[in-house]
Amino acid sequence: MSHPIYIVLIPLIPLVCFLVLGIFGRKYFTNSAGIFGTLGLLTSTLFSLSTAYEYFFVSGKLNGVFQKIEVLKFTWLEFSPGVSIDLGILIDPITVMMLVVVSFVSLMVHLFSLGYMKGETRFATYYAFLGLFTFSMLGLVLSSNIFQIYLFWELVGVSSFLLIGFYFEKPSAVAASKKAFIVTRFADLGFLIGILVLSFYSHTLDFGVLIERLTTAGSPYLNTINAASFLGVSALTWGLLLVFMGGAGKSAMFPLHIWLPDAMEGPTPVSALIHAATMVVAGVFLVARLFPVFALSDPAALQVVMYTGAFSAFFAAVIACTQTDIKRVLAYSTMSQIGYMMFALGVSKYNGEEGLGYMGSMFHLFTHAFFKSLLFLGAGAVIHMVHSNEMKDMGGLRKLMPITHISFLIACLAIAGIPPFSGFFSKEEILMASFESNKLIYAVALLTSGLTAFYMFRLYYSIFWSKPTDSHHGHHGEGTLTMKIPLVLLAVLAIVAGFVPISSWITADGNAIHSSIPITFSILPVSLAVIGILLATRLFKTENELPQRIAIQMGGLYKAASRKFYIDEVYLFITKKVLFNLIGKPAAWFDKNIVDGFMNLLAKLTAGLSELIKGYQSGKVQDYALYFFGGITGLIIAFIYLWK
Amino acid sequence: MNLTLFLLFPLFTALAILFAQNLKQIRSIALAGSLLQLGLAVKLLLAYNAERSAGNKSQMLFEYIQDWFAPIHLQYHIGVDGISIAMILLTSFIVVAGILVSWTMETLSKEFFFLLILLSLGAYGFFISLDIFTMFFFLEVAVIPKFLLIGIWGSGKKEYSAMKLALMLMGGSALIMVGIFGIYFSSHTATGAHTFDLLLLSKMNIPIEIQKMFFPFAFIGFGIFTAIFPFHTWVPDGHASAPTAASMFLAGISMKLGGYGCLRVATFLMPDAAHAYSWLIILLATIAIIYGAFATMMQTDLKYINAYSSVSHCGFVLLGIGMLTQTSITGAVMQMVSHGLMTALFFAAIGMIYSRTHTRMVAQLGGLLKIMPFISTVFVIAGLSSLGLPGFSGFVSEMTVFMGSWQNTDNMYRLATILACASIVVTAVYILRAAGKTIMGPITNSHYEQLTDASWNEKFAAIVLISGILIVGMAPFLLINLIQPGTEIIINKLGVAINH
Amino acid sequence: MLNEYLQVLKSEWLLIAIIFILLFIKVGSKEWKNETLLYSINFLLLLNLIAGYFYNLPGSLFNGMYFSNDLIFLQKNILNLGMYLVSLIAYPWLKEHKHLLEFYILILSTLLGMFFMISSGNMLIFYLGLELSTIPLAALANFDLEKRKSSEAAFKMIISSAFSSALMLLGISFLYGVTGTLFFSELATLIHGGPMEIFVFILILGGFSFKMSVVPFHLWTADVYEGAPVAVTAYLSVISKSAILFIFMTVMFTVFRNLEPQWYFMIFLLSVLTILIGNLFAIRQNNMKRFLAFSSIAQVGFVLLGLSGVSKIGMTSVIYFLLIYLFSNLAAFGVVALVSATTGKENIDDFKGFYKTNPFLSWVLAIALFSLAGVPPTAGFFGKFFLIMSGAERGNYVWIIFAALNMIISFYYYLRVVKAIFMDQNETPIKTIMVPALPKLAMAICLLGIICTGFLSWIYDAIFNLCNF
Amino acid sequence: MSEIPLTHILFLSTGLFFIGVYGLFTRRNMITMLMSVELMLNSVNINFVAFNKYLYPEKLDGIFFTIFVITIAAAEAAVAIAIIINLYRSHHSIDVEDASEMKY
Amino acid sequence: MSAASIIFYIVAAFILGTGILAVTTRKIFRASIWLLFSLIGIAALYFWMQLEFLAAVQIIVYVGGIVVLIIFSIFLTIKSGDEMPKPILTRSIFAALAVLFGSGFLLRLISLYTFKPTSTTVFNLNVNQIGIQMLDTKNYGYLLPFELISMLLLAAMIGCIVIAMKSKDKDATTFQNTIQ
Repeated sequence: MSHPIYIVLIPLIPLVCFLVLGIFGRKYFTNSAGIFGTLGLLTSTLFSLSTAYEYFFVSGKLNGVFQKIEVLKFTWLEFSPGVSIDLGILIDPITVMMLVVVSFVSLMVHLFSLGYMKGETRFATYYAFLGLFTFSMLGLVLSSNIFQIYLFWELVGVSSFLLIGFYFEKPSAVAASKKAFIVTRFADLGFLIGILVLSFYSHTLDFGVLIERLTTAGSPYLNTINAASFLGVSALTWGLLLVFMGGAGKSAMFPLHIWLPDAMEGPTPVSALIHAATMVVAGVFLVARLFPVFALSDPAALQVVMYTGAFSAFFAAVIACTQTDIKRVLAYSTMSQIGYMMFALGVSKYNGEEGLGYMGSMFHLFTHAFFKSLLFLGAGAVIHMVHSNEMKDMGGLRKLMPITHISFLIACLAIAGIPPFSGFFSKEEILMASFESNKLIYAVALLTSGLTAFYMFRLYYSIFWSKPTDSHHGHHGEGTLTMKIPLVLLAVLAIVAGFVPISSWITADGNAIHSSIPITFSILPVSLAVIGILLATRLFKTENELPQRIAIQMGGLYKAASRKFYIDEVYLFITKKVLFNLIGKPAAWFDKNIVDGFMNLLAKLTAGLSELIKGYQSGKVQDYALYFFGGITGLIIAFIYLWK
Repeated sequence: MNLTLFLLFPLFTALAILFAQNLKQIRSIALAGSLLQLGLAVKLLLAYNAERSAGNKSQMLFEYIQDWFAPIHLQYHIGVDGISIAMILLTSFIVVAGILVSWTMETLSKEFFFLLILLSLGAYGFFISLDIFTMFFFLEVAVIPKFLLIGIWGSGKKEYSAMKLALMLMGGSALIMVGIFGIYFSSHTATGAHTFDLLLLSKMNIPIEIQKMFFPFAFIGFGIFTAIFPFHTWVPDGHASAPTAASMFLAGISMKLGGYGCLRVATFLMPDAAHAYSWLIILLATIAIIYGAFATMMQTDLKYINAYSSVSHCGFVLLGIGMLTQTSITGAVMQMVSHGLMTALFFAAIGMIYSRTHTRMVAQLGGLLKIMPFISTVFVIAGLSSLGLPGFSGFVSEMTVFMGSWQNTDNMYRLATILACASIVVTAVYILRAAGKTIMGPITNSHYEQLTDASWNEKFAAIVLISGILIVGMAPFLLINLIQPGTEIIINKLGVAINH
Repeated sequence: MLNEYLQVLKSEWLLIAIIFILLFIKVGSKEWKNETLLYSINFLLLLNLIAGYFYNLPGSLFNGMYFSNDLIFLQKNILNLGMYLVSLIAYPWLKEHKHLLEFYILILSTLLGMFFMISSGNMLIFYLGLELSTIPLAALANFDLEKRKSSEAAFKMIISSAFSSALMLLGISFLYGVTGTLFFSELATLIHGGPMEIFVFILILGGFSFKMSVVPFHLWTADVYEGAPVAVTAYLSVISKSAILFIFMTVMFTVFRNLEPQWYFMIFLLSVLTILIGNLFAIRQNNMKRFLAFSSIAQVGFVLLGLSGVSKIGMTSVIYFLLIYLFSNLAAFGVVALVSATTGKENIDDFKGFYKTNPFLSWVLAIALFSLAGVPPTAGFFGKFFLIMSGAERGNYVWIIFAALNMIISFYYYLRVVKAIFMDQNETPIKTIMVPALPKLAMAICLLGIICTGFLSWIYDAIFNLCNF
Repeated sequence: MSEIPLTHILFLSTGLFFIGVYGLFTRRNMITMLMSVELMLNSVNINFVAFNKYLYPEKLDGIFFTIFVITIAAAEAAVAIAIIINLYRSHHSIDVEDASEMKY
Repeated sequence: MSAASIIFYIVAAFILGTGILAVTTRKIFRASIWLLFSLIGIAALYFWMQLEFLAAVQIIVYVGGIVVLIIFSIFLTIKSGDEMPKPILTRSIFAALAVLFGSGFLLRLISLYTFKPTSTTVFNLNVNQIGIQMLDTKNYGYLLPFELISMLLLAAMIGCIVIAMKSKDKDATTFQNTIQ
């Protein structure tokens, strides 16, 4: 790359937006903040696209293999010789792809928010936070150093905290933002310790060096890290699993997913940005970043990734079928789709054609970003209109908001995996990879894909059909032009993204994958999806009693699913009952009564002793003389009779 | 660069305050003095960097030795290395901010500012001293101002807190004194005389039995100043009762004296014992970290929250020192700087809130972000820094401590490190709990709506501290480069201790 | 020849001269106004103080019964300074007193007794000096003639001191019986560690301990301090105590040199007890004078610690500490005396809210107390640090740790007073007091001493060079 | 006279001394306490004289000491009695138990 | 046993006996008389030791001065014939214990110690010599203590005057009432 400077600018422009809007926004950019931010991000996006062009078409390849290129690197914080946080920029296929995705989706969200957030008192602040988030996310994907990624990881966490809690006067929003931050922080703890473990044995924090040292068979670093074990598991596995824990937290993998549904309290465009396309895939990105280590040196850890991903995918899909808040449905669907990406990585291998899962995962990440943010933005448009998140307040909106309706439908088809929409292609790759690697996972994936089609169309019908068209009160219209443009753009991408030749660009080892999927393989998943859609059509296209009846028949299972399988309650139990009541309260009590009490006791003892002996100063001079004589006697006894 | 200026400036400022007529003059003098001091500190930094880049490799720079009490070989010996300069800078930042937040101190303003300046004098003196007697002297100079500041201008059960603080710190000094004697009488210079001189002492090897006997005194003694478990109980009460500026000074400067002493006196001079007792230090530090964090979680008063979190955060300092690796010790020093700045900022924010709402109870506050956005932002920044957000100072220092601690390969030490890491989650819980309730959420009290946002002086104070936090957080290499040579010497001494 | 008697005995001659001047004034028929008298007497004392620095001739007289060297001149100068300061702070009380001249005659004769005592080279002179410095003091303790407490204090003092000096005399008599001499220089070589010698030593130590208020020989102290007029209390607690400590050092380091192993341990025991009991009683006092009494008891425990170093450093530190202690304690007593003389209030509770009405006096009192507590930047810190340091030289760290921990207790009670002054609320605080010129001068000198003595290391160096250990 | 050993005289003085001590401890009348003190001082005097005469006859240290002690005893008694009389004026009692206002 | 010895023991018994009576009798006036006898006994002891000068001083100062002073003060403060209050029991017990221990210890100590005369010079007390030595500055003269004691007497006198002097106000009447 000949011009690193403009790659640096990609994250820096949003940062500048954040600083300018954050410091001066309330005064000087009350209304123009949106334009300012959007323009800034537009620049960023253009730079990203040009970077992508440059990388994929001009200079990224060396001998037919896409290279990892370190564009920039300077030592920011040196812990010990060789081990330092270097701020750098690492360009490789996934980075470039993420750059495009993040900046583009962010641009869409900026644009959409111009209409959606209009009239907010903290309009400028909102854009400032968006800028901060975009900056952090871009920084994250550009990181060349594992600690650098952690650094941006935390920044992403806090900016998502700020955005989720944007409606800070709503206690539920505050609670949700806290929850999101704390749960992901807990996961980050794992990440941090993972970094400590990995860096300790590899003596570096630099991705390139780290991967090289831990994948070269027979390297001393690899030997020591494999030799060191704790509880019978090698240090490498521990390290990778802990790093994965961090990824799982951000990507809402079971059981660290609980923050994601609640996070829907934030403004809907924010959900589109954070919870569809960018932050939640950070975990996938992280695993992908370290994929060589997982794949080449530690298949056991990769297995864990695989099972976690598959379970989360299925689990979330089941819950999604029962939720009534449209954003929560989307949230669970996101979780499910990310589970897809995760297990796709898990089933993958490193070299050549065997790296299909990796490629599929990245492909799905790419396509998912567009259709899921489209879904969120569509949902945002709907919410903007009806001022409610609940399905029961919606229905029959297709006439009132045609553009939204059409784009939403496209997105639903894409996510359901109906050809030729983008989701179909990426999902096919994943299914293929899992079919080749693990039949159980394949079965789960198929089932999930059917469920996905079902709940997405349940959602679709509940919003746009179900009730008669005229049952609606306010007629706000569909919103401003700035809200429509992103929908249209994203809908187009949701259709065409599947045709991007990801397989030749983004692979585990940099070599293009040329295998194609036979048509016959696609029949099963597509038909399952169609069945799901049909079922949804039967149940939800018009208002009827059937869903209710089925729900009652399902009994406990339905209830459990609609209550998200009580995971929240378990967490609540652990935090409230165990951490607060069993540790926090006793600690505070102990501090107040035992530790402090001991200090006070010392004081009291001294005072008590003083009170006790006051009688010796009896005020009677003859007593004084007696004590005097007693003193002499004591000395005599001690030094004449007892001495030596 | 004449380091004695660091004593003379505050001294003359304090004297000038005595002759001032009214609040306006007093605070102007105080501010001018503290700004001069800040300038001097910056100048010192530049001069230091210039010397170092000119190739001056000596352990301490700008040394000055003057015989003081000749019969007992006591000298007025001053000099600085990077660690001291970091501390001096920290002090000068906080002094400026502290004076600014006390801008409207109406009651007994002359005494108030006088004591503040006196307190800072003690801190400066402590940091430039290269003689353990003068260090001890300046350490104690700061005790009385604290007592009076809390007792006279404090709130709540101020007398109790002031007394508790003074007595516990005095207890710490008493232990330190014993430790100092132990060091002094086991020292033998070339002429056979005893010495208090830090540099001379560092070149001797104190017999290991003596080290083992006196290290606990010195370390626990200084540890009390930096809230070592279980001698931390002065921290919550003292901080909570103190007026804002005093809280800032206490947490920001005074607790650092302890950490600095633990490092410079106890660990540096008695490396063998430091190795022998490192398990104990780590045990206590880990307890302080975890237990402090959990205790914080249960607090309902903002100042108590910050005070307990200080216990937890200062645990990192002790942990870093106890781990005895260069990275961890560097991290400990960074954590001192970082904690000083952010806790001062936190107290400043709490003070600003308290002065408006007249309550510090979390339950009674709410939605302040809407009413006083600036103060709330400051509060959030302090909170985020406290929970170790990248970009703020807390992150770099904590990470350095963790990285350094992890280098210690003992399994139990690793466990301690993991527990310490785990505390950052708990930190997030209590910080967000506090911020979520007070800054965010609905406005709990309708008359809050009339309250005003920060005044210029408060803004200035906050900006001074925030800029400090950001400089450290954004460009940690500046700080690291500053303190690395200092920690290297300490670690070399510790390394020698292992070998012989 | 005559010159020698004049110069060596210079300090004593000066005192005797002043005493006789006062006597003549008393006997003379002219009625003087109290204030005039006070100003002139203080002027005389100032002259006496200044004269103490000139024409000092070290020497030994009367076959060694009396000797003086530069260190002793220094000690006398310290006592003179103390006397001057006491005289200054006694001003508000004496202004109204009928027996002002007698007061000065008596107090100066006790000072004379102390001068002889610290210059003594012979047990007889020592004993006479001791009595001369005690008996008139008992009379002085009764100088608040109308107050019950005053006469009670005087009675307790005279009876206790009679008892103590009887025991001490018993010791001296056996000392004489064992050695056949009363001269210190000869005694030093004749005493060995037999039981009789130790017995004698214990009795003499008891006598000293009584005067120094070492536990368990201290019990008279608090009552006498409380009952006696403040000026007398100040005198007792500072000058009388310093003088006895000066001679105690001489006796310990010279006469009983050979019993060092025993007396070191005795001093250890007594010091531990003294510090502890003094502190424990001090924390529960409410009367200012009584409180200062116990605090001064505890201080003596620290002095014993310093003295136990048995080194030049130790001796220097003790004298240095006593100088600082003189400033600190007299500053505190100055305020208490003024308040007591103008309002009659002596309780700590009365001092609540004192700062609101009397900021200057409050600061003087607070700084004095800080110095007594040993907190920098006051000189008390240096004094105490060096004392403990010279004790630490022996490596008896049990003692050092004990002393260090007790400093915390002592810190508590000093701060308790500071708290009352600065922090506690009071609806009827002591009214604003006009500080007369003389006490103000005393306080200024004391403050200067408290603040500067610590930093001016040449004072320490000078004492060190004078110490002929 | 020489048949009486020194120790017997010392026994006498010891006995007298402790009689005085006992009196001082138990007598409640201040004047009688003072009398006990006189007994103690006299016993010391006997010691001095005896030592001087028996052991160190070449100098007169003991005799002189005795003379001075007698004088001091007189002075002390005088001051003590003055104090007691003054105390009697305010307390209207010379019982030592009554003079215990200041304590603790 | 020679007559001298017998006399010594008689005198000793007299001194101790009257001493014990002086500190135990409950009639204060009698106590002072017993004290007087005891002091006279001591003077007799001095006579027995051939120290006539000292015996004379003893009688003059003690009998003539101190005891008279004491008796005067008894008259001033006590209605004669009154019995003194009994000693407090616990204190008597402790006093007895203290005295028993003290005397026992000291007696044992004395009997174990061998006092060795340093010279065989015959002791010779010459009043003339006392006078010379008392005012001599050299040859172990006692001028200095002499001066010292004179200062002490002066001070004691002044002290006594100030303290015991009748104040002119209301105290005087009550004081006189008590005497009568």
